[in-house]
Amino acid sequence: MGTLTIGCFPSIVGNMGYDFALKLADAAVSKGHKVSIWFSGNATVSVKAHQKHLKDYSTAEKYLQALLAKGVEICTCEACTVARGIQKTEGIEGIQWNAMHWYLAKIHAADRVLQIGGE
Amino acid sequence: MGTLTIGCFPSIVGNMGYDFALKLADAAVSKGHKVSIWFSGNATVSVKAHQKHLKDYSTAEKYLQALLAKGVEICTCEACTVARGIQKTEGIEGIQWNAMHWYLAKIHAADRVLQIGGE
Amino acid sequence: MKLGVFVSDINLTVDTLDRLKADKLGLILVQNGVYHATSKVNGKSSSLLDKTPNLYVLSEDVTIRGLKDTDVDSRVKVVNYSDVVDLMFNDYDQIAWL
Amino acid sequence: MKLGVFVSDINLTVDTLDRLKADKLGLILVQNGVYHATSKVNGKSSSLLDKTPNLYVLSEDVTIRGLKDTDVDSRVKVVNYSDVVDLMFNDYDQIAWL
Amino acid sequence: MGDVKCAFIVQKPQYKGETSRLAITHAIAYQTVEILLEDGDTVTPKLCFIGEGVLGLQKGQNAMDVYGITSTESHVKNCLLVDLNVLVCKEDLDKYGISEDSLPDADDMGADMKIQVVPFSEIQKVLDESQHVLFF
Amino acid sequence: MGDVKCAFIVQKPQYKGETSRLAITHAIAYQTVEILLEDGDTVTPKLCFIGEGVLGLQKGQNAMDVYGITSTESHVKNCLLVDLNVLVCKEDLDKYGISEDSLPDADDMGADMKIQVVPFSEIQKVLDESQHVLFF
Repeated sequence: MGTLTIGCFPSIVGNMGYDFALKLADAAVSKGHKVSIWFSGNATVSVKAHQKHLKDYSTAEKYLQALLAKGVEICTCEACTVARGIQKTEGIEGIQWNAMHWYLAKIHAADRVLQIGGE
Repeated sequence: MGTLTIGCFPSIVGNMGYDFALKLADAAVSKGHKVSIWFSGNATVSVKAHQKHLKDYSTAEKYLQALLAKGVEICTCEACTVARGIQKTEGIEGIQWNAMHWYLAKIHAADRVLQIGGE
Repeated sequence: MKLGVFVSDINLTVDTLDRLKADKLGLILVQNGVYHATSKVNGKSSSLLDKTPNLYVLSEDVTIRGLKDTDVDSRVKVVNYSDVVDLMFNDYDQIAWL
Repeated sequence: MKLGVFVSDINLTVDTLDRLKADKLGLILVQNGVYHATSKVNGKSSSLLDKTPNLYVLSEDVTIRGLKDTDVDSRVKVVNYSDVVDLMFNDYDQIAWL
Repeated sequence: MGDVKCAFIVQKPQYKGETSRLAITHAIAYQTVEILLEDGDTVTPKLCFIGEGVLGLQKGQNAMDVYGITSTESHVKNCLLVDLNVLVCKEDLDKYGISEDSLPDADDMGADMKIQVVPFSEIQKVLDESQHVLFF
Repeated sequence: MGDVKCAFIVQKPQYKGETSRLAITHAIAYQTVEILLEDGDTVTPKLCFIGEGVLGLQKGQNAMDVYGITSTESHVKNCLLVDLNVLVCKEDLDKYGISEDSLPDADDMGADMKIQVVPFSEIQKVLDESQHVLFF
């Protein structure tokens, strides 16, 4: 079994780059791989707790909680997140907050890295 | 003097479409025009209060407050905002929360409309 | 129709501008659209500059990129945000962002 | 270098793919990249399909667009998310998202 | 002010960002705008798909099962149901090889409106006759 | 695991979204990653600018005054200051008519490193020798 690190930068709702990252992580962890996800840029918005699930809008919270429960490590860029006004106390429980070197450390440990850019 | 309605959909930090909308609004209101701004999609993230101003990251809060003080009407799409986990009580004071027809009503009243798409 | 169009990218991913007909067309180059005014690609100027004589580039978006007004093609007028507001209200009826 | 590349757009705004050299190149078409596999433009197939024999398209991103597996060019293998994970770990050393 | 005509032009594909989809939901909102307007005032949008925007108009979109969101198709059906004019550029359908048969309709919901397949010149007319043009 | 080589490839222009800029700040973070790694483990990024990415490398960027954010130029200078390898594709500089003189340097900050102008074949070598490639 391998180790996959995903860097996800595009923003949450309706941006399919984000949706792709989460579904890929789920597929990988379900096959027994070790998976970590790094959120930077606009994707950090998705760590805010209490997202309302409206059917016209994709939401991240329940998917992130499911991934955490399966053992996926998830970390948000703290600077990006607080710049958007979201404090750690307002975040989804279990998601880590750290600086950019967290991502580089996970890259060091990874067999495969997928960096998804875009907004 | 005229009336300008701006629809702004791209997201906040570092997305220059957003920065453009705010600076254009400021230039217009400073010349005596009446200006309203509608946030939809990812731009709704920018109404969250308590954004930390780090110099490597653009932030919206202080610019929005300055525009409000100059009489610019600003409204965020409520559905888009709560889908991102941001509640009305957590928003910047003075920004309105409404449905999409708010934008259409402001378009009705406008001499000029600028719709900025993109993410 | 007097149409003012904001162009914000180097590579337009839509061909809408090629098809639109307007009695008067203005192009306002902003963000990475400013490169149409400042940069030649393989020595060739952007074909956008041939579309209309009403060409404007946003000064603020030129300087943020380390470019200077002297880099701007002579066909393009350098304007600031305040000028853009006047263009929108005085010179065009409809405004588009492509 | 065995490189697996995700292509997520119809119009690539970068020409990186044209320049990259890889001992083995795989293209995994996802999101709006699936149209390279399903749609001809003016009757012509996407030139991406000539780049390598290792072509894959994500089934989920085909069906969300109202397209069917039968719309997919015969050179392209239809895969799901689980298959993509296997491709990433077994067939390629480096992964890029363009 | 009476009626204000607006052209909503979708020129980018669906299912990447959400802006192309928000174009449709914003256009639909025309039916409730009167609560914010004076008596007799109305907004009349026409929703036009051109360029890569036409790619979002194939029926059978399975968005809820796969990604947990409503499909563009369902939003377009809602437009037809509330009698919004939906126009699609014929040249662009031809360009991408999309047949008129594969466009969504809302017959099953009892809608009278259909998507109108028109040459680009008709969409140009919509632009000409609109007070405001909004590109997505 | 020892050293892990990574190629950070910036292929999109700066000052639209922020991802192209985050590429640079993430590469710089290599200098503090050792606090999270075992002794002897390191990450060595090389930061390469190709295609439209090279447009972000003109000196004299006035971002703080105009838009209130630090410039790409200042981030690139920080890279040079911490001895990060910064490569830029010569063919693309030529394509856009950017002279080597107009590239930023960090001489005023006492940096020894300079931006290296190289043919694309050298950037291909960076890709070949890297364990992981990250495109922005």
